[in-house]
Amino acid sequence: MSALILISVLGVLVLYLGLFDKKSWLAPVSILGLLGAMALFISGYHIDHELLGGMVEFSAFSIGFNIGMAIITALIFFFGSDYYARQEHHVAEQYALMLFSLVGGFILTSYTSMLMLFIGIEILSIPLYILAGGKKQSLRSNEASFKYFLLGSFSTAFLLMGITLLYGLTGSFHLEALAAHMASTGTGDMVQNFGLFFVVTGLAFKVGAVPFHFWVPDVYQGAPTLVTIFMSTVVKMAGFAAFFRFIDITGMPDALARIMVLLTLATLLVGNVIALKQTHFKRLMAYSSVAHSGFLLLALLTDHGHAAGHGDAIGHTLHYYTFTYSLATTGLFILFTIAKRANNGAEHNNIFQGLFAAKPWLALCALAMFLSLAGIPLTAGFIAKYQVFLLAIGAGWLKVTLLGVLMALLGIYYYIMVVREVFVTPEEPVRFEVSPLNWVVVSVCAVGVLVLGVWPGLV
Amino acid sequence: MELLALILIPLLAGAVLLFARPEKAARGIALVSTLLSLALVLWLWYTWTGTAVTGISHDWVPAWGMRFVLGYGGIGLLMLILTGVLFPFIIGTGYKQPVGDPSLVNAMLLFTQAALFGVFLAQNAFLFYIFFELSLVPIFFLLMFWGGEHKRAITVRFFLYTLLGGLALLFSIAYVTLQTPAPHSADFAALAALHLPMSTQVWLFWTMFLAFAIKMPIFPFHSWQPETYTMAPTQGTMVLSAVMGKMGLYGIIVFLFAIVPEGAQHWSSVVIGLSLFGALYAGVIAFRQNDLKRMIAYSSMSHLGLMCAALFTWNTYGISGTLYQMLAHGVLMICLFYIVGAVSQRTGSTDFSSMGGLKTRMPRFALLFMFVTANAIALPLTQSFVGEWLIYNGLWQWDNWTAFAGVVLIVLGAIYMLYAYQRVMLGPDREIAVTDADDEEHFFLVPLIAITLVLGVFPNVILHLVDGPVQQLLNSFTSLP
Amino acid sequence: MVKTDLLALLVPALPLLGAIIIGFGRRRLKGNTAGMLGTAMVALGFVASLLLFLGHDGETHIVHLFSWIHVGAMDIPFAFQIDALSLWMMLIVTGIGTLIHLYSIGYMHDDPRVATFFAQLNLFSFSMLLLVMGANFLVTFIGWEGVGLCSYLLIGFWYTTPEFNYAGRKAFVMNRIGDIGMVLAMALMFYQFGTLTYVDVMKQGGMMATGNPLIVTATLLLFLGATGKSAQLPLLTWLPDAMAGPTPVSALIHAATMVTAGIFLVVRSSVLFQLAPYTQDIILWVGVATALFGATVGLFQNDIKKVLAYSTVSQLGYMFAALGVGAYSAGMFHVTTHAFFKALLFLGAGSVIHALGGEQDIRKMGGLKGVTKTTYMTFLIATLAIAGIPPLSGFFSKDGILASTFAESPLAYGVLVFAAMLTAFYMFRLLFLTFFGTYRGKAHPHESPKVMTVPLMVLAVLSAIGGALNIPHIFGGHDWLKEFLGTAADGIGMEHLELSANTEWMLMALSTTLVVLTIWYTWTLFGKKTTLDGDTADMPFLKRLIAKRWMLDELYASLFEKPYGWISKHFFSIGETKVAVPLTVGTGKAALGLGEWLRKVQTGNTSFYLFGMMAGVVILLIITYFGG
Amino acid sequence: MENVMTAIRVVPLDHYLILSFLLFSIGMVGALVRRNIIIVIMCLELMLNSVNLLLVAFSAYHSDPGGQIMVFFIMLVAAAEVTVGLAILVLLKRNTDSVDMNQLNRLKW
Repeated sequence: MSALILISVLGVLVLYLGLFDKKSWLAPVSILGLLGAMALFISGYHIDHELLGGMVEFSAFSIGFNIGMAIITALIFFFGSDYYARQEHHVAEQYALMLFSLVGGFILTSYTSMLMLFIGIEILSIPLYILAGGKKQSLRSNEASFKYFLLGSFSTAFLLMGITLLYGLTGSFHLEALAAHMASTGTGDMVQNFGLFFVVTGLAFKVGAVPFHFWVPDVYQGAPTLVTIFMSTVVKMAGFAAFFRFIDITGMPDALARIMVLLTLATLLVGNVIALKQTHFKRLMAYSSVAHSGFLLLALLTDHGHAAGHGDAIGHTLHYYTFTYSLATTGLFILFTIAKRANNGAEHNNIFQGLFAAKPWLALCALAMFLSLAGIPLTAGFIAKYQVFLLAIGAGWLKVTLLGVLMALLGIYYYIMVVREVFVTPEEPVRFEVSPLNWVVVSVCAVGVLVLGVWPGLV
Repeated sequence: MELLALILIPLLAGAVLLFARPEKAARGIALVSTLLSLALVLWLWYTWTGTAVTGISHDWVPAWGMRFVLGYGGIGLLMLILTGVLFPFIIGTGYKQPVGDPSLVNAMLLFTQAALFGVFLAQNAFLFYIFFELSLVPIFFLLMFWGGEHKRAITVRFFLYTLLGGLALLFSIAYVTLQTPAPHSADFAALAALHLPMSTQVWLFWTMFLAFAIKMPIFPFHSWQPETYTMAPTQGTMVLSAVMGKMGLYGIIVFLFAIVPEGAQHWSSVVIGLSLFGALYAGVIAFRQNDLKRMIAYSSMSHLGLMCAALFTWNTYGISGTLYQMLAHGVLMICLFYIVGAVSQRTGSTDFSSMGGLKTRMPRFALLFMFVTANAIALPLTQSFVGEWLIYNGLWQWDNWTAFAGVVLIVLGAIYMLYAYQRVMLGPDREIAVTDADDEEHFFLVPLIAITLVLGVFPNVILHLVDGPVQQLLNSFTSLP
Repeated sequence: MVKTDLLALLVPALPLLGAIIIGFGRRRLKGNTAGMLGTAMVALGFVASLLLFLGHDGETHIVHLFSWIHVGAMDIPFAFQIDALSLWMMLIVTGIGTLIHLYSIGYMHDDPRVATFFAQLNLFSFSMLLLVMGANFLVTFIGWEGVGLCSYLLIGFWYTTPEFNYAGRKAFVMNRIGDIGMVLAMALMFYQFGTLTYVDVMKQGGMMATGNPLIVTATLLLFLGATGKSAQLPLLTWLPDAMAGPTPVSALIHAATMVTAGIFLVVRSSVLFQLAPYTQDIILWVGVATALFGATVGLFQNDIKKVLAYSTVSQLGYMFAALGVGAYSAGMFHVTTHAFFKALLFLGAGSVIHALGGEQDIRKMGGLKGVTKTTYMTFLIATLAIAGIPPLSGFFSKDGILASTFAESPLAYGVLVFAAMLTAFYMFRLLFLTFFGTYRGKAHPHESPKVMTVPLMVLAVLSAIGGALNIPHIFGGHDWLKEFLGTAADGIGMEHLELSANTEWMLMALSTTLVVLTIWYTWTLFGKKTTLDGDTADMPFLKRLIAKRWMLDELYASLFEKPYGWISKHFFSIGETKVAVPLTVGTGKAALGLGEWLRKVQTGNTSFYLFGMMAGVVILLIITYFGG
Repeated sequence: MENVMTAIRVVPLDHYLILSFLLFSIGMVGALVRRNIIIVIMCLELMLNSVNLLLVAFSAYHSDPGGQIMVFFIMLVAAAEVTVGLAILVLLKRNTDSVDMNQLNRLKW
């Protein structure tokens, strides 16, 4: 709780800093705040205490996710101090909004009441609507933010409908009540199934599962890169945490399982296949994020037909997967920004050309992170995928897993195509300016990915 | 500990080359490192007592049966010897036939060697897989940077094709690991202990075999091989054909025979059919190739097909023959591709049309080539003969007509090898300005030829190494429920 | 015993040593040193074999060197078997070898690569000795393949001529086809007997019943190998082409020694063949057919070496016919005498070619008997010998074969006698056209140097008196060679020739008279006057067919070589480039195409997105509703 | 307060369900078919309010205040959302002189 308050207050504080335009202080202050929050989380680790009349509960699971999100946000802020260096006004708002959105994320990882689920999603989303439109003059940015807003509210409506139906069944928003009710009725009636289904729809939208993924590529492309990072990392972590909490409490009845399978298959297929032909880096990363959602859904799927307690393994897998994925994504997007500047604004995959010639170390970092996304051994991405496969096979989803394996191969293809660019030496050498801070952040991400790949036990 | 050193030596040396970039000393460093590894391998061989050795056994992620276990049995030791002996030559190739930045090339080669040592030392399926895949990454860059025409497309195709197999293998490993009693373990020992039901083995066999069939490659999965071998830089082709192809055969022994023996027996006739057909198919194709390198690529495919077929004959002679042939084939491929490199370096292309009548101007080279050719067509008292003789015995004991199909290869081999030799060396002098083999090339080829002949006359040195393990393997078959 | 081991080791070791020294020192050895060295090595080998021969006590003596291949139950030693048979072959190989080496010093002495030549010749001697001395099939096989290699190298010795290289490859590949039989036979026998050592195989095989299918298969496979090496139908077309090699090579490899390896192999395992009557019949008729084939083709050849080549084919046919009727000693006897006079013929031909500066067409020769006296005299002796004129060696050996064949099958006998007449015809045609009449060429003939003529004389003597080795009883002899070899090859022990003395007399008289008549007829054709065949085009059909060697080469070319090339080409152009690669590439392309098509779904139109989402919801709803 | 409850309970629950489903669908279809962004936003509000209606009904039938509290939250959030949405709309209007959704297809494929 204290952490929530801290971050919220921090947001307000940052706004005030902006008021007295202390631009240079923004990043340090926010990061300090985040560190404080982390400290609070860690101090409260393993102490399950309920808040807000039991509507929020911090467990090991949620705290793990929270710390992960905080770390990623901190990394983003480190990058931000350089990213916003050129921008004069309204920088503070960006930080503040991200902090607010982060609070939403915290709530999503730890809600026990569907009311909080709704609130969390909104707190997470609304700032993002604004952030996506951060570049006021850029039509693309406007369009991105508008599409995000429209589709977002549309899905929110479904979510609410679902929550309402479930409320109608149980007479309470509390998840335990729902669990109890489902345990009593067994497979459950139509209203229950519809209710579950609508809620899942709302969550599937947040994590960008097909067919609710349409916003992902457009918004990723249109939004400012920094916001894209935030969306593809923190939002994904929060989204899957929320998704898992909900799925796990329901125990996933067959009706729901059928839908989840379809979502998984569709997401795996569409995400990977479309990504094959993407030449625009941000869109590529968008589709790859959809693809990764597919793998994560596969992990969620294994909750079906399992007694409670098996959930922990899934939760841990999700946490490991999303966190390592976020690390790699953050680093790559930062490199992307660097390359974009070097190629005066181009955003295609080939802007990475000459990176190896100019900055070998960064190229190797890029290699590590790409291979991690592709799931090549000794990187965290590999361990993550392997865990998912283990779960899926263990739960007996052999055929779905085989499809996943095949899709992983496609994934390797489109990442390798970019890796190939990284190591191409163009005719006239390209000059990459890298601020030391970015260099550090990228290195941290790359090394982190490798270290977590060798010692998966660390997370 | 020395097992860990075996992996670390090339790894560190490679890292040094990669980051220090010593242009001049690069090859020297690489050579020294490979020679060190060789010395270490020979020492292991010298101290080999005939019992399997487990050097390091360390928990990694117990939950998923990931353990860091290094060790070797007779067969593993043979593979270590193969890798240890061949890599100095692969590095040495760079002296006379340099490609690109020496420090980078050699770094890649050393990383590959480290990964290969890992593959042959790993006693845990998961560890095996990790090294199995890692060995691809440096090769990928080797081909990407210093390949021939269409290198970008072909490399990616090769990479994906092999990874397809790899992922299928990963799937199988995950599956079998979960079959072990909790706490799960992916150690080969544990996996070999579980007797999966026949229904499972029947399909699991293919998900595992795919990986190795592509690696070797075996007939329907071979389409990446000729173009990759042709395009790759000489050293890359050497690594692929001489050592990496053998990973497939080794994998068959440690995975299929240990984990899904009934499945392997169930499918053995199919596999033998495919392999032999592929062998004959490639042998026929090799005859009319217009590119020396591609022709050798097909010949290699033909040899590997024969080996794979013999492996599945389930008898002493087939398996020991294959194991022996692995070494012989490795040496042979190094020789052949070195010769290709040397000739094309002089004539400027690997195409036969640019060669012919070279013997007049390079008689000493022609002699060396003739020795290698003799090995390639498995004349007695060369290494290959011993292997093929055992292989044919194995095939005969499996089935007479299969043996006949296999033995036809000695004719096909003679046809394409001698034709190739003629098209390169013989015929009227075409006034191509070429120099004869210099001392450096002799220094490279003569030792290899010496190995060929010595092991052709005294094959028991190696055969004794594998005899025991092969017997154990066969006993485990016979003791199947 | 130690002495024997040492000598036995020396016999092959010396030529090998020579090969190594000459081979690697080939640039430093000047002039005739290479030749001298090579000859010396083989000569010493001959001496060693002679000592062994003299010290031979009729016992089979195994010289075990080391265990060669040892896997599981397979333990194949690297060992030599010293018994009458191997000793006899060793004597032939080293003896004739020495003479031919000597001869080559003169013959090759202008060639820049003379050292290489001698190195390869020595290597050949080494391989051939391994072949005959091996104590088990596999060691024999070493030599078997080794001689194949050397034959390949020496046929293509003048490598700048593509035809020669082709001839070399042809020889090797055809031998390899035979080797399929060898390898399979060895695999079978190992599978059956668990060993490949001759003694044990024969011991175990001997206990099996006659006509046992295993034995039949094994023998047939072995015979396949033999047909390859010994140029029997159908694998004989390589031998005439092999004449591309230098003439001494033709004499040593393609007349005296290597081509008789097949006969040696059969005699070596005569026990098995004795138990396989079917195989023996096949051998008999293959032999007869080959003898006839060679003899007929020999009739109208105009290349002096080609004539001799076909005559070799024909004579080998005789030998196999002998083996076919189980007359192993007769076969070996003919091997011996044939080695004498055919080597002599080739060397003589070589001397002629040498004299005419490389001319090989007998239509451009004639009247040489005045110029090259020694050559002529020796050549005449050899011709008489091969024609089977008593009391020359050929008479006895050929008669032995004819007699034993008659005992088995009079028909075969008839054919062989006819072949004998043809032999007489083409040999004397050759003789007359070469040495009689007037010289029709341009070059200035001259007699060859001593180093070449001395071997001729020695061989002439041998061809003349060689018959003494095996004088049959009816001449008061007592088949010495048969007795001698009988100690080694048990098959010879089983020989039985139940022919009354009169029958034998009659047969001899018949064949001899027929041969003499043929010679007289030939004299009328080519001796008194000179009749030359013009172009093959204007010959009568049969003659043209024969002159074109029964079109056998063309047949094989269109039946095997061309189709194989075609298959090879199209396996690649269709199987690989049209199927295999497109399949893999196509899969990738398909995936990419799907991607390209799917990304079009992302139209960028928000209403469409909403619609898509709603469609998804509806579909999933339906599934929830009806699915459960 | 009680009589309000009873008043609500007069109408059977199914009717509320059907009505709010109808409203929800209307809003959904409207959002799909209309091009004018403002109207689309209104349709979204309609969807949310249909949910509110249902919530109130449920809370009445369960006689549980939670539902009504939720309604307040929804109103609040909806207001916030619309604020943001309209702000974005204003931006759009400024940059591209239109409020037609079909104008927005720069980002695609």
